Formats: sequence, structure tokens, C-alpha cells
Amino acid sequence: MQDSEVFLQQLITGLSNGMIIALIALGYTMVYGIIELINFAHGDVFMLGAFLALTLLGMFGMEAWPQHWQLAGVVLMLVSCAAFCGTLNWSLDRLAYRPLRRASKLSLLVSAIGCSFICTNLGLFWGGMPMDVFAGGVAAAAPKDFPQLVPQYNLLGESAVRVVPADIAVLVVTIPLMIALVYLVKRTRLGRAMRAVAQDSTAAALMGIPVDRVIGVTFFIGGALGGFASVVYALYNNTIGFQMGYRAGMDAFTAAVLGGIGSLPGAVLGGLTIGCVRAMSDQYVETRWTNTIVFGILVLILIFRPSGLLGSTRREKV
Amino acid sequence: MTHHALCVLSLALTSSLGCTAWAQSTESKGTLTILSSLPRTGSANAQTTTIVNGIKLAIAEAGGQVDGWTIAYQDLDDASPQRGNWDPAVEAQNANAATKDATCIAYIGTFNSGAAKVAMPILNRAGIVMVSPANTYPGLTKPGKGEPNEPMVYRPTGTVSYFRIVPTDDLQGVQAADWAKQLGAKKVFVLHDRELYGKGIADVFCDHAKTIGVEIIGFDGTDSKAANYRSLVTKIKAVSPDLVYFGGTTQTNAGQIAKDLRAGGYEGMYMVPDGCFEQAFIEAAGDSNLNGNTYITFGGLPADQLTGRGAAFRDAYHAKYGSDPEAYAAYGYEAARVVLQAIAEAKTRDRAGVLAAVAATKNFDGVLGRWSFDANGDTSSRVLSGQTVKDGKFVFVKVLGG
Amino acid sequence: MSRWRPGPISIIVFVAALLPMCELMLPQSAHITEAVRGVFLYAILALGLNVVTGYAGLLNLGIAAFMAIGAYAFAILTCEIYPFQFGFWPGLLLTLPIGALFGFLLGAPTLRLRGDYLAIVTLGFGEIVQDVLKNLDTITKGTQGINPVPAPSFGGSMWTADDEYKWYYLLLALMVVVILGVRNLERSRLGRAWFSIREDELASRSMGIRVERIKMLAFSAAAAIAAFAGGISASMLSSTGEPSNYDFQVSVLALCIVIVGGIGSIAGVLVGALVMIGLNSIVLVKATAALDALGIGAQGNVLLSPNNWKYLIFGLALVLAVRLKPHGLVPPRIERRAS
Amino acid sequence: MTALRASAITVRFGGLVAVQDVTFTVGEKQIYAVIGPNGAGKTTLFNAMTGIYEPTSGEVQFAGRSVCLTFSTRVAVRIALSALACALSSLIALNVQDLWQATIIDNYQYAQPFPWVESAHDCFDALVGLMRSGGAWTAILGGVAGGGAAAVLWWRSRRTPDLIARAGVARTFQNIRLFNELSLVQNVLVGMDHRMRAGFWSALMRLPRFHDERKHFHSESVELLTFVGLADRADYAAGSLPYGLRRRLEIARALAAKPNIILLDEPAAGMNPSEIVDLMTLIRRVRDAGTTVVLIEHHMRLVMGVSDRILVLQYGRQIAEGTPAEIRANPACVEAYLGTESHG
Repeated sequence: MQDSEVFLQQLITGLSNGMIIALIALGYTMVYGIIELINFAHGDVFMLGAFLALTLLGMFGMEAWPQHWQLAGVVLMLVSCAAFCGTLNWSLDRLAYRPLRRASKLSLLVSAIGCSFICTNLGLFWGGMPMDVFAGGVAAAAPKDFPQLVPQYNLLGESAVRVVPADIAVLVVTIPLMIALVYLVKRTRLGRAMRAVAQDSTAAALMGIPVDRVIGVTFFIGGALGGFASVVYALYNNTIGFQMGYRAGMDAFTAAVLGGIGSLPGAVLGGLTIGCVRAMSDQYVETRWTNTIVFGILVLILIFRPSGLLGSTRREKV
Repeated sequence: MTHHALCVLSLALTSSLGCTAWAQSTESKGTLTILSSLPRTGSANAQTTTIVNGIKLAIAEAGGQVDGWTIAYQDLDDASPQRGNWDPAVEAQNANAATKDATCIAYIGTFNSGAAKVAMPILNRAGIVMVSPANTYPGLTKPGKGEPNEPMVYRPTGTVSYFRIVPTDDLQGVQAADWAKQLGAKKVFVLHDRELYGKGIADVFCDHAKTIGVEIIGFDGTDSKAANYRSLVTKIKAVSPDLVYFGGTTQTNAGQIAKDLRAGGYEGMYMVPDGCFEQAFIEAAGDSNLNGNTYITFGGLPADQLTGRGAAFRDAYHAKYGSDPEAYAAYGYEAARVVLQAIAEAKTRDRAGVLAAVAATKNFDGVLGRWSFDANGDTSSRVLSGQTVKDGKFVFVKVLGG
Repeated sequence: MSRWRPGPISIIVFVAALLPMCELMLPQSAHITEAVRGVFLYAILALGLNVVTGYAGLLNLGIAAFMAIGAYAFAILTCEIYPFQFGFWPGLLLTLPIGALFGFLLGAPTLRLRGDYLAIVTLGFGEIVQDVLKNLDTITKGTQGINPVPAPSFGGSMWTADDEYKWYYLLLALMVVVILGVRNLERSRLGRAWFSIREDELASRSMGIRVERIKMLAFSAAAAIAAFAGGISASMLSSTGEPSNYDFQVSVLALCIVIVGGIGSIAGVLVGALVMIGLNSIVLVKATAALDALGIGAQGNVLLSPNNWKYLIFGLALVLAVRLKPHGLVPPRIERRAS
Repeated sequence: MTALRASAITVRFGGLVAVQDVTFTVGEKQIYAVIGPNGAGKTTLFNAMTGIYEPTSGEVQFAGRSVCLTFSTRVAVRIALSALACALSSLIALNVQDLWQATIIDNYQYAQPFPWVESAHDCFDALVGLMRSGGAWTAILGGVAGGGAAAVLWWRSRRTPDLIARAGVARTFQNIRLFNELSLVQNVLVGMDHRMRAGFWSALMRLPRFHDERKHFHSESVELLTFVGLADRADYAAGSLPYGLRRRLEIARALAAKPNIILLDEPAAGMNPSEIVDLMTLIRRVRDAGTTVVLIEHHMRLVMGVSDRILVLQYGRQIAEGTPAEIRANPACVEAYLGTESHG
């Protein structure tokens, strides 16, 4: 491979990975935007979504389905995982966060951490269930193979640069979702209610907006995005495990902050940036320094733009 | 507020005291306890479960008794939930618990060499024999291989009380490099997971490969929590090696690396050490990604090559747990059997007696072959085997070294 | 000054001091002093975190990194495979300025950041420190860990793990020293300034408080205390362990101790440490052993092994704790006496 | 003698001009009022004066000097030092393994005495070697970054609220900003903070100095609370005070700094007529104690009753300035503002 091809390849890899991170980060940033909670459980909700996808796949034996049926299967997974993760996230809000609305932000954070532990443990149990796809449930903690529903051939034929259908699949799922999300927040009644609650929940309540319901819906949408992301992640990486929520969550959180927490385009930009920085650092520095470089760049950017790349510097009213 | 503090305090204390009292109420005079200390919470749970299975099988085969003495077994966790990994404080706590438990005569563990460093001096002072089914860091037993103060620093009393039934990194890494050369690899890209085990074995592999004329064209540490390694694979592909060696385990994502190597269009060979010699590795990697060009080294003979003692073990394990024993199951089983045999042969049924008997183990007829402990506490077994993967199964290729 | 009444802190310390003596009357298997040492250690760590998060209101998700720095600095300064070999006490004292220095290095460029932006930077710092400790293996021995780390020696020979009561009282004493130091700072001009920036940064700035400097002091003090805890832990275990022993989970645990205990309250930290560590290393461990002894924990089924429930129980405990006591088990009292 | 001189202050937020070209002078021990309709830019003017916003142009002088750090040798030395430190640390950080190898590992034999002097030599040699082999660029880059960062930090902190507060300018806020979780005494003590001298170590070690200072300031803060009539609640949390009393506490907190000038932002908002009378007395007493008072107020009776001079703002521009009598007679003011007097 020539140098330019290597660079191009890394860019493609970085963007694909970045898209997935961005999709998870959107869930973070929405929840943060509305109640200023770093939802630590988000990554684990995402992880449980991936387990559901694998369970569905095994239950219906999708691996054996013909090609275009598999496509329908993927759509089924996307829809049910989104619904599942959305509901799960909504119930977490209902059970663990809503009672703490009036308490300090830090109590809320601890509650989220607790939920994250619980979800991790549920993932361990799920992985240990005696099911064909889970290898008889012998090794609950082992990473699970997620069968390749998306083929691996190179779309560019014999070119040294590889673009595999999975890369395209990431785009096909992610971009419409992002557009739909931006439309939802900017153009609909619900979106306006969300923005109102985010700005000032007391005032919004006085204006007759059902604040708790709007927050619940936001959690649902954030979780649903995580559900979509979990299927995309599983299709792209072909491995899931009960501890994958931590790293995915951390990357997404970093992306959300990098882009300016609370900003939807910021989360996407942050995700893409992190994906590309990771790829370039793997190529041109050393993999073992990649994390250090990602966080180093995060600190650098925050020094110059303390509210992230696209975050608005909300001036404090004095 | 004072009341709250006190309430909580007394609650915590009473409940914990209650629990302990209850835990130990079944003790009797004729009981000898074997403790194992392995990370049972978190990511290593998969391997340690098979180790514990192996230990339990060995004890069950002995009927839970040796020469009239009841053998009790306790499965301690050296991981804590908040760390999700082995925790030095918990390991120290386990080792101290062992020293205080008067019936404890043997300690099977640890899984991580780092944990062994914590437990070894404590157990050595108490004179409890420690048999590890998984530690491969050479410095724990071999002078001159690790830091200058090793291994004496682990033996404050001067006697050897730590034994291991697995070949150390410096054996396996060397054999792996030799094998790679035999397989025709001229240019090798070496990866490691930056853990003690993986990095150690990859370092040895590298050093030996260089001396036998295999070119190392890349050396890098991976991030075991990464979602995928596609960009790393691009980097590897750009320098087109014949073989990629990964020092690491299933837990540190050996399967994902295999997957991404294939997904990235790499068509060369892939070699991993015994940390991946388990069905979970094939499951994690997906067998189509491993077929034919993946090579695994292992510090013993695989289950299907075993004869005699080993074959019996394989059948018994299969009957009890419904699957073939994996690498760590064999290691755990072997460790427990060494201890049980030592108890049987010990002159006195106390710590010193069992320790002496373990140290005197010679020509042990085990599932890993016939071997003895040397003066450092290492197995004399030099038998390593190499396998490959075909259709979702490990297939024995050859005996390495020997 | 009103008549001195024993507050929750002194009661806890007093009970802790008596514990080993009571314990001697109980059977061996019921002994818990060793696990209680862990409570003291985490209490020290959480006291440090309490300074920065509880007093100054800066969310720090990377306190474990400073613990790692302290442990490694202490080990490099004292271990026999390095040339420095300062001995226990000088080494332990040096962890304080070293921790403070790293706190300064992290704080200097980032303290202008607001709330959760600072949180992610500290979280990232936690990851960076682990990575650097792993990668600089010529210095830190990578994942091998550094050992043996010396223990204190009073007069005679060096202590070993067998001297458990000596260790117990040493840790208790160090914890009391840290409590006194933190309390002295809390009830001073500096503590007041910390509270004021937690309450309203702009107002305190308009009152002439040099916010950057005050925050920096909070950051450095917390880092110093955490590094101190790291040094103690390395000495107690005689090894630094590996860098991933100081990962995010430890930071989270310390944070949970501070918040569940009662943010900004020293007594709260002590109770929080007791509850959290007590749950993890006493109750769960002993319960697992008990179940194991009863033969529960059978093969195969993941649900039957008590170990597999630990995360769930820990998580539930966190959720319930903040649900039932949103302000912590022992919330700080607003000073009603003269300060 | 002027206590405050604002010359041609302009504050712009993006395209919006909040304050344009406002110039006024406040004499010592005057009570000076700034009035104008809502949104006239009064609070913005206050914020610009106290350093919360940076004025787009114009200058504010307190007691004849502008409170702004000037570039001095000390600043230069500080920047140079941080550049040097960054240069050195970036050089070391990027090559720490090699340096360690050369200094420690190559010289230390296990259980042998360590040759300190030789090692120091080796370390120095290794550093020199690094500088020769391209490390100089690292150092220069690090130095530039460090020096630049220090310079930027200094530039940003030239005129911050704390600096202005320390120069003797205290203020209150339109939307009360007390430290709700602190007691009244502590709130006042925060205001006194910059007059205290006992530092970190004397607090940590409880040196005699700490105790002396604590006693002194504590009694002073109780005095101050007595002055504003809150002494009986001294140990209550500020958050528990009723609204009207919070304003007083804010004034007490501002006075605690012993300021030369105190800026009061709508001190009478939400007060009933009798409280306003009390407030007028209080303001006069503050002035009589030697402090210049600048206040923003809508309440015309109060403004006209206590002020020596009045500044009128509308849409960010200054439309009149003068004594209460002059303002009352000014048709522009009457049209712009006083015509709506009934609402005050």
C-alpha cells in the first residue's frame, strides 16, 4: 500500500468508528442537555441492546436466512433494540433518576453509576444464559461472536483501499438518524418542549409543559439512539461482551464533551474527531499511546475552547 | 447524626461478624482446607470458572477425602466488584485469611502474576504451599529472569513454597518463535496486550525471533478495551508481515484482533499463546476467521492427545460439565491433583508436611504429561504443543521443543 | 467556645480504636480488622476527594490517578531495586508534594473549565496516567508492579503483613492525621473560600476571592492526600500492583463514598467508606464464603454463583442509598457555632 | 478627588450595543445613582466596571488609577520562567525513558551503593546529547508553548473581578447571590477574605497567628451584622433568610471588604416602604462612614432622596447627568423615564 492509500484507509476507518461513537454520544448529549446528568448507565444500556440483537439473531436463526431476508432481519433488530433500549433508559429515569430531581446533581450521578453497575451485571447474566448463540452459556463473561450479517468483500474491487459494506451500513443507519434527530429537536413541538425544559425547567413547567414527561421522552430517545448504535456496533465489530459499555460510553462521553456537551452537531463532530484521531494515532504514532493522545487533544481543545468545539458559551446572567 | 453513624457502623460490623461465624460453623477436626484465590468477578471469570471446575473435579474424584481426612475447598475471589479485576488488597486479604485459617494447608492461585507477588511473601512466612495454575511471569521463580531481587524477595523464610505447573513465558515465547520460523515466517509483526502475561511473552518472542533470524517489523501494545483494531490492521497490512503474533488472552481481545485482521484483508498467519487456548477464543473470533492459518501454543498436550491419565480426565470432565476441558481447566485440575497427592504422601498432615511433599513431587503422572518440580518450584515439563483451528475446533499439530 | 461534646468523627475513631481489642474475644474466623484497614485507606482517599468535590464543588473523576502516582512515586523512592531507597517515612512524606505537583500540573491548564468539562478532563487524566505508567516500562516496570515496597520499622525489624494490629493502628493514626488536617483547612479562611466558590463562583470572585488560586489549592490538596493514600496502600501490600489497579472504578468508588456518605462532611466520608468498603470487602466476601460453604455456587448456571451478583448488589446499594438519603448518610451540618 | 471615573465606556455583545459611550465621574463620599428604564444597560455598566465583562472600549479608573495589571519585570520573569520550565519538562517528558536509562539503570547495580555524582554527570550528558540530536526543537517548541500560555493567562487575568474587588470596589447583585449554605457570619467573612493574611500553612498547623486573626475578624463580622441589623441570626444559614433581609446581608458582605466604593444593584427591589426608609438610612450611614456609594435603582423616592448626583441611561446611551433637581427639570429624562414614575 502506498502512503496515500494508507492515509485514505485510516480516514475511512476513523470515520466509520467515529460515526458509531457519534451515535452513542448523541444519546449522552441529549440527556445531558436536558437534566445535566452524565448518564453513566448509557453505555451499559447500549451494551444490553447489543445482547438483545444477538439473542434475536439466534432466536430466529438469522444467520441461515438468505441475503435480502437478512436485511429485513437487521431492520427488525434495529427497531426492537431501539425500542428496548429506549424503554430501558426511560425506566431507569423513572425508577432511579426522577425521584432525585430535587437532590444535588452528584446524587443523581451516583444513582447513574449504580444503574451502570446493575446493567453490567445483567449483561453478565444475559451472556450466561443457556442459549445456542451464547455457546451454551458456559462462559458468561467471555466476549461473544456476533455473526457477520454484512459481508466483508471490498466494494472497490481490487483496490488496496478497502471499503466494506459494513462501512456503508454504518453510514446508512447513522446519517438518517442524525437528520431525523435534528429535525425532531429543531422543528417539532416535542423538540421545542425539550429545549424549553433544558433552558429552564421551572419556567417550562409554569408554561404548562409536562416536564417529567418531556424528560422521560428524552431518555427514551437517547436510549433508542443507543439501541440503534448497539446494532450498528455489533454489525461492524462482530463482537459483543458485557463490559463493552464502559469503553463505548467513555468514548461517547468524550465525544460529547469535545463537541460541546448539549449540542447535537457537536456530538457528531466530536465522535468523528475522536474516530479519526484514534485511527491516525494508531497509524502514525503507536497504538499504546492512542488513548493518551485522544485525551491530550481533548485537553488542548478545551483549553482553547472551554465549551467544546460547537458548544455555546452561555453567558451567565449577572 | 451520631446515631446514624453508629447505627450504620454497628450494622456493618454485626452483619459481617455474623456472616463469618456462620461460614465456618461446619468445620471439624479432621478437615484440611484447600483455598483457591482467583479473580471470580469481572472479565477473567470465564477462565477462572474452568479452573475452579478443574479443582472441584479433582477433589470430587478423590471422594472429598484423603486418607480419612476431609478435604474442604473454598473458592475465594481476589477481584472486587469496584475494580472488576484482581485487586491487590483483596488478594492480600485472601492470603492473610489463609494464614489465619489453621486448617488451610494449600493455596491454589493466583491467576495473575501480579497477584502472586502480593500473596507469595505472606504465604511463605506462614509456610503454606502455593500452587499456581496460571502464573507465567518468570521472575516469580527463576533467578536472573526478572528483577535483580527476584525471586528471593518472595521467599522471606528462604524456603521455596511457591510452585507452578505451567511453563513460564520464557519457554513458551521461545518455542513460539521457533515454531513461527518453522512455519515459514520471515517478517513478523508482534502485538501484546500490555499486561504482565502478554507483554512478557511477546518480549521473549521478539528477543528469540531476532536471534534465530526472523525479522520483527513491528512491535506495539494494544488497548484491550478497544472496540476494534481496524486502524491497527491497516498499519500492519501496510508493512505486509507473514505472521502476526499477539501476546494476550481471549479477555484482552485476541478474538477481535483475529476478526479485524481478516476483515481488513490480511491473509497471513496469526499466532497466539495459551491464554487463548480455550473454546471462548474461537467463539469470540468466529471460526471462519481462524480457519487454517491461526496457531496456538499451549504448555502441555491438548485434551484429545492425552492418553492414560489425561484421557480419563477428559472423559470425567466431559461427563461432569458437558464440554471438553480447556487449557485452564487442565491447569486447575493438575494443580489440585498435585496438592491432593502431596497430602496423601505427606508425613505429617500439616502445612510443613504438605509443603515438603509438594516440593518433593517427582515424575508426577499428570494430564500435562509426566513431570517433576525443580528446585525453583517450576515444572520440569518442557512439552509444549502447537495447534491450529479447523471448523471451530482446535486441532493438534505437533509437539514443540521437548 | 461551648463545652466539647464528642461528635460523630470522634465516636467513629474511638470505636475503631477499640475494635481490635473486642475482636480478640471472638473466634479467628470472625476477625475483620484486616478488611477495616481497607476502610481506612479508602477513607483517606475519599477525604482527599472530598476536599475537591465536596468543599470546592469540582467534580473529579480521576482521583485514582493521583493514588497511582503516589504509589509509584513511593515505590520508586523506597524500593530496593531503585537507587533512592529513602525509607518509609521520608518516602511517605514525599508523596505529599509529589501528588500536589501533579495536581498542579493537571489543574493549571484546566481549572477554568466548568463543571462537567472538568470532570471529563480528570477522567481522561485517570486514563492517561494508567497508560503512561504501563508504557514507560523502563521506569515503572510496566504491568509488573514494583516490589517489595518497604513497610515502616519502629526500632526493630521491618513489619510484615503478620503484624496486622500494628498496621491497623498505623492506618488509623494516619487517617486521624488526615482528618485533622482536612478539618483544620475546612474551618479556616481557605475552607470558607472553597465553600463560597462551590456556592457561587462569580459572587465569590466579586468578593475578592482569587478563584483560580483557591481551586488550585483544592486540587493540589486533594491530589496530595490521594497520593499519600497511594503510598500507604503500596506499603501495606508491599507492591504497587499494576497500573490498572488504579483505574476508573477506584475513582468511582471514592466518589460514591463521598456522595453516599454526605458530600462535604468528614464524618460522612468515614461512614461512607465503612458502608461501601464494608459491603464490598466484608459483607459480600463473607457472604460469598458462607454460601460457598453451603454448597451454593454450583457449576454451569451463572445465576447460582454468588460472585456473579456482586456488581448487581453494589449497584443496587448505590441506587438505594441516594434514593433514601439524597443528602448522604451523614450530611454536613451548617455551622451554627462560631467558626 | 474623584472616587470613580468612567470614560467613554462601550460594551458590545456581538451586534448588540448594550452600553455606548458612557462617561461620568463620581466624587469621593458621594451617593451616585444610575437610573434608566429596564434594559437601559445599567447592570451591564456595573458589570463592565467590576470586571465581569470586559468593556469593548473605554476606561474605568478608581481613585485616579485604572485597576489593571501592567506589564512589569515581575510578569516578564514569570513568563520567562514558565517558558523555561515548559521547555525543560517537554524535553524530559518526551525522552524520559532514555534519560532514566542513562542516569539510573546504567549506574545502579542491585544492592550496590549508587554513584550519585556520576549519575548526575550522566544525566547532564544525556540532556546535552538530546539537545544536540534534535531535542532542542522539542525544547524550543515546549518553551514557546509554555511562555505563550503564561502570557495568555496573564493577559486574561489583567482585569478580573477579584482584582477590582481587592482594589476596594465591592458590589451587590440585582438577583441576590449569597452563599446559601454558609451562615451569615461566614458570608460576611468571605467578604473579608482578602484582608486576611493567615495562609494555608497557618490554617493547617493552627499557628497562633491563625487564632488571632480568626478572633479579630469574627468579632468584626458580628459588628457588621449588628450594623445592618442581622446580628441575632448570625449563625443561621443565609438560605434561610427572608428576601428583604438577604439584601441587607449582601450589603454587609460587600461592606466587609472595607471598600472605598460600593456598587449596589437595585438594593430596594422587592422592599416595602418602611424597609425602603431603613435602607435609605443605611445607605446614608454607609456614606457617612466614608464609603462612596453607587447605586442602580428604580425606586424614585429613594433615588431622589439620597443621591447627590444621578446618571440617566436609555438604550445604553447616557441622556443626562446631574443633581436630582437638574434631572427632575430635564425634559428628556422626564419623557424617557420619569414620565413613568408612577410605576416605581
